[in-house]
Amino acid sequence: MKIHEFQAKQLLKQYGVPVPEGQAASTPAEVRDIATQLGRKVVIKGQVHSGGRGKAGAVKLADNPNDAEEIGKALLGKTLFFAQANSDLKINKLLVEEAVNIDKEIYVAITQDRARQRDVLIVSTKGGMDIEEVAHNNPADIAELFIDPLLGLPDYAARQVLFDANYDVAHINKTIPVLKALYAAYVGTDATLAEINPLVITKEGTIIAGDAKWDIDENSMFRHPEFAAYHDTAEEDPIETEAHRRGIQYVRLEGGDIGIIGNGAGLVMTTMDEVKRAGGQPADFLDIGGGAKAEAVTSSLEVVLSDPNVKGVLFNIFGGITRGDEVAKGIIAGVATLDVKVPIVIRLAGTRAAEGAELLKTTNLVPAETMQEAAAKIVELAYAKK
Amino acid sequence: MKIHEFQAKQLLKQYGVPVPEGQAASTPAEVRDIATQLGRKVVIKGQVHSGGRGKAGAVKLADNPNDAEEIGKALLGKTLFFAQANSDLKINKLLVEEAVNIDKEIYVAITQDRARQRDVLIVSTKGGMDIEEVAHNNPADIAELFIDPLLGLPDYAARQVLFDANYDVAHINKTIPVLKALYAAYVGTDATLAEINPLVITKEGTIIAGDAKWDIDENSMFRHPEFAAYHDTAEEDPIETEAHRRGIQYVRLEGGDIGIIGNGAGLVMTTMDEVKRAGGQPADFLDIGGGAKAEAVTSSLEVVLSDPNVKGVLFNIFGGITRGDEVAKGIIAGVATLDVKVPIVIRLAGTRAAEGAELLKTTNLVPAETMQEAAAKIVELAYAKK
Amino acid sequence: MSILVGKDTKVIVQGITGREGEFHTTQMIDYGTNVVGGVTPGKGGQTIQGVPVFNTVKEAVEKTGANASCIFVPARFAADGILEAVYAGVDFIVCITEGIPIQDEIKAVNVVKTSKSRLLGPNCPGILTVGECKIGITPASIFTPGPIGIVSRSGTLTYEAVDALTRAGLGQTTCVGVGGDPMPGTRFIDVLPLFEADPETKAIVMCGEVGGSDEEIAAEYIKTMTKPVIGFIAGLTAPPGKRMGHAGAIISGSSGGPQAKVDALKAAGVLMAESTADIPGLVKQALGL
Amino acid sequence: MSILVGKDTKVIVQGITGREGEFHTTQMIDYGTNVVGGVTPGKGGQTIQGVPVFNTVKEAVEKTGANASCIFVPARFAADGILEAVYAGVDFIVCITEGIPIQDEIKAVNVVKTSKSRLLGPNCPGILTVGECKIGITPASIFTPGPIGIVSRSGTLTYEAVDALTRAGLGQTTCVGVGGDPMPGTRFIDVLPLFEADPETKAIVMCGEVGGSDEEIAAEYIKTMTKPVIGFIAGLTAPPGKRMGHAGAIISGSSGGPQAKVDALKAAGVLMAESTADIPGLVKQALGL
Repeated sequence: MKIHEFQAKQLLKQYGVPVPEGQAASTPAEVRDIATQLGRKVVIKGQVHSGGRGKAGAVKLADNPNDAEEIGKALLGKTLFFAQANSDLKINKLLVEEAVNIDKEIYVAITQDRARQRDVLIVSTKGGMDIEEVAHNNPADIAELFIDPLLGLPDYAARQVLFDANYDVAHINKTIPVLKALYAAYVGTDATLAEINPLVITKEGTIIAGDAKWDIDENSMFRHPEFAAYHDTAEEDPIETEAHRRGIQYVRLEGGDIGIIGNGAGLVMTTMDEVKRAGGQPADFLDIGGGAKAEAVTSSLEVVLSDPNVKGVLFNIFGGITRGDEVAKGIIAGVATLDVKVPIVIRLAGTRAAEGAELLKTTNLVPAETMQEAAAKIVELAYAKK
Repeated sequence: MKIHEFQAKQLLKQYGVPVPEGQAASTPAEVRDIATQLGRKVVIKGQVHSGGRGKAGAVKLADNPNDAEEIGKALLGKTLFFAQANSDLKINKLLVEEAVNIDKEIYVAITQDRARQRDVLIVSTKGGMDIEEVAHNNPADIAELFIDPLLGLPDYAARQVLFDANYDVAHINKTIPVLKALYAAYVGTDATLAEINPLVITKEGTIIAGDAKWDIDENSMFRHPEFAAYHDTAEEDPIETEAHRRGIQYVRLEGGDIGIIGNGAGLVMTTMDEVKRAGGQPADFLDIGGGAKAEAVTSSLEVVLSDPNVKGVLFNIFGGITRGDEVAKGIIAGVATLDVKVPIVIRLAGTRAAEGAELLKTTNLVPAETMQEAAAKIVELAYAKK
Repeated sequence: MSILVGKDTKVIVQGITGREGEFHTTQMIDYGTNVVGGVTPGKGGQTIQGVPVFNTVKEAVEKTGANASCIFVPARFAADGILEAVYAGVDFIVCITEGIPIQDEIKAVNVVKTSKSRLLGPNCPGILTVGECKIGITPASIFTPGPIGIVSRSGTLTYEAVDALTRAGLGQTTCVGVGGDPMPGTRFIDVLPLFEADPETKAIVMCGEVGGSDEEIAAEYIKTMTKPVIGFIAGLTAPPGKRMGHAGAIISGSSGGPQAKVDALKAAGVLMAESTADIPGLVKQALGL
Repeated sequence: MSILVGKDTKVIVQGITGREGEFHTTQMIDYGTNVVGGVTPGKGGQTIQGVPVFNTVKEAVEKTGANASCIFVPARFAADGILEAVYAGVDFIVCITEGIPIQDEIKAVNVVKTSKSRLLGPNCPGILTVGECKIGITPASIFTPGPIGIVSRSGTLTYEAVDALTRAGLGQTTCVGVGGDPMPGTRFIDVLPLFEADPETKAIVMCGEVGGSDEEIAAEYIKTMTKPVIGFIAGLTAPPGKRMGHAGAIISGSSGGPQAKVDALKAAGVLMAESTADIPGLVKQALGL
């Protein structure tokens, strides 16, 4: 789950990472108030889940509360294009914080390294820039440290990565506790990504987090009930939001028109691939999971059909824990209550597939023996209808 | 460094271990006030660094503030004999806290196991009793868990030790977080001993720390400047207190009369042993450490001589980093400024021993070639004087 | 005994008194697995499906001599369950549970690495050695004995592949589901050498998916193998940045894309199936049948 | 090369720019130790006593090929220094520093155990292989070559014993000071097998002291040794509950008392010296001189 910069900075502060003084504002008047309170030059930053906000025009400097309010008026409610997110995002909140005197900009991030199965701390003195670009053009400018989860981040390790990054020796000793606090925040909040870009070395020689990009592991939310308030659905696809509300694993796919429902992530992805090979365009990924009951199947069908682009739905179920008859019941119930205007092809295999097929016999739903046959049939039926 | 129960309970509370509501009092009026505030039956406990306070008469129950005040009057300023400490201790402070309804008493402690080089968590359902006695008579009633310092105390480990201790299954799930909090407190405060005896299971089914014995690692004090206030010298030997104030490793020995000064713990202990073999009674252990300067030697001599029982002083120095001439200078300076009425025997070996011996030639201090000769000489001289 | 588990494997079930734990214990026993006990703290002394329940894994291991464990406990407790199994000295730990927080998983996987235990999963269907032992939730009915080893990151997709093999008359030795998490305890690179060394296995089917680089790492090893490997990659149409159900199935930045995997495997000599339907044919081709 | 260190040992000094670090670097070099570098963060690029200084242990090891390290950094940083040396892959780590918090020490010692490194100390005088290599602060002048191995928990007491041996014409192979802390990285039980295996060592002098049970544990091993062991225990008159300088020298409760140690060692066939003055005589007796 992505959270906003102002939320991430609140968390950083709790863990002892220095952040600029500031607050979030939802109205121009609030922007003015915060600027007045800070009593100095402020930076005003649109709170959207995307990097590259400066380039998008969502970050402005204000010398005084008047200017701040004007910028607030100009930005709040405005929709801008963010290249990094590759989409138009509306600015509903602004972070108003003291402007800092930037001397140097450092890139610091912690995330997971899958190959080494450890967290990796990344430091580059080429901060402020797009790090993927630095990694591509000047890999030597990026230092990595793979963190032993049992040892955490001892002083020597933090020091090592800073020396490896050719960090200015004069600032190393005061940066070590910042890195340790960042790691503590990363682990303590169950983050999957903690990125500070830039970590600012000010002209006064202090270290402060200029920005913060923070993703939280959704599997950890039981440990952090307070983070539920951070969930901002404004930028999400509304169908995805609704699916997640129902506890359904659903991903909407741009430009698709064949709804896909299956059990098991690998099988659903493969079904998408087969539909594509058959000439169709998958509209979604939907995994009903293991052992789904009829109600969940009905609910899944409803979610897929709520996408107006969907011209046909393909069910592909290989029963293990999941029972074919249970799935069939769910589909039948769905068709009975929903106003289904598109063809539905169903392939059932494995546990109780025969019983399921029996139930579906009396319906106008189209059965298929194999996944490949099912893909071919749904593409034919969906596009024939046009 | 031993701290008092009321201090330990403040720490426990910070780390989330449940403790009874209560406060420390230094006057009977304070005792009354706290009892009034608690508004129920209270237990009043003398704050001395010793176990077995109940048997010593330093723990009393009071039904109301009047009784509490009376008990305060009776206990404050009183000196009682504590068998566990094997000494008379004066009660300067009382802990006044709510009395809890004890259903069961559990023994819980964490300390270091030297052989396994890990912390060990000890649990016994025979709480409230002297644990050394339980260990001796019914070792099966004591469960031990050796804690991997990198893993800490995961749930399964806390659960394991409770099952191993035949802990009541109904209380296991709520005791696990208490043990984890206790371990966090132990590590977080750099304790060398954390003992809760008893950990009380109340008649209401809650878990609460009935007592707390807590020793803090003196090597860790740089991490805990706030603990300096916990240092209570009231029960210490005043000469030891003064020596520690001067940064000198000094231990006073009961009933001894030959002062021992040397460099290196093993050598000093061996010198004590040789004096004993020669028929003398060592009055102290004093290690001037490695590379001591003349001032430190003088200061050490002053500490040893401040013990009125001392009838003679033996210096035994095997120079490595420590220089014989430096030690000699310190002794000469000490003799010049202090009014020394007892014989001093000096054995110098190793680095610059010859130079040191040269310096001592003009004094009336007695040289010795070997440690054994030195021991014999000081015993002869010290006891001959009588 | 094919690989990892066989007739001598003695299995305990952590979370045996839960709904899933109990159901699959029955299934495992029905398949002939030697389930010797179960663990649910506080329920020690009970009997489930004829199997004794213990309070701790240590006790279960001491009393039964178990050398394998199957974990069905809920996600918030599952990593602790893995650590407990390591502590108790279990050789082979299979964690079925999905949705474990990644920090818990990193810790558990790294603890396992420094121990003598091996971990399969989390978030995996488990392992099945045909006719001998099943640990996990794989449906037994689709298997038949034969010379094919299977290793896969996906559950139902594997069933699909196994079913196709069985229908084509191609039986199996062992089927290993390494699971869909980003930090699995066992990866392709850990399983392939076992199949390479197993005299009963003549060819290996490997089903990968988008996300991570386990397929690319495996490809390097496959170059050195003597046995044929037939490969399949799920998620050719998966868009970058979107998590496809499995926590591990996500193409992020420049890594995890399907084409790189297909290319690496092809370059290593793997016969790549474009569709699951092609797998049996490629296996026959590889074995010269 | 006797044991643990010799002519091939390449040493770096952690904390080389500190007062003690610099002084003892000179002493070590004067003895002929191959000191190849030093580490002080932020002082990389400097030269001390003709030796290059690096910012991190990893860099020092990479650039010099060092396989041993001597740690002189202050107590609050010393455990981190040990961890850093482990991380850099140093084979043999000698930590001189006294006063490390016990929790830091437990962590460091346990990390070392799961690594390929060996730790001597903390709070120890170091090690000296006569005529070849000295790491630490042992005064070199008292040694002479010969067949006696020494292992001791105490510094100056050892000097006393070595001096007595040398004066009696009994030279030494290697002198190992395991240190006075309660959780040393290397204990008697770790050193004795090395002396037992070392062809140059003919007899071993072992100096113990009150506190802990390392002597009792060693006694069990000594029963199996072929070489004679001469023992000494310091602190026969030390009272229980009082810490005798060394953090480890404390008789607590029923453990750590001197008589149990003496009894255990005697029962293992150790020739126990009642006074340090008796050590050379017992060694001669053991060697039939």
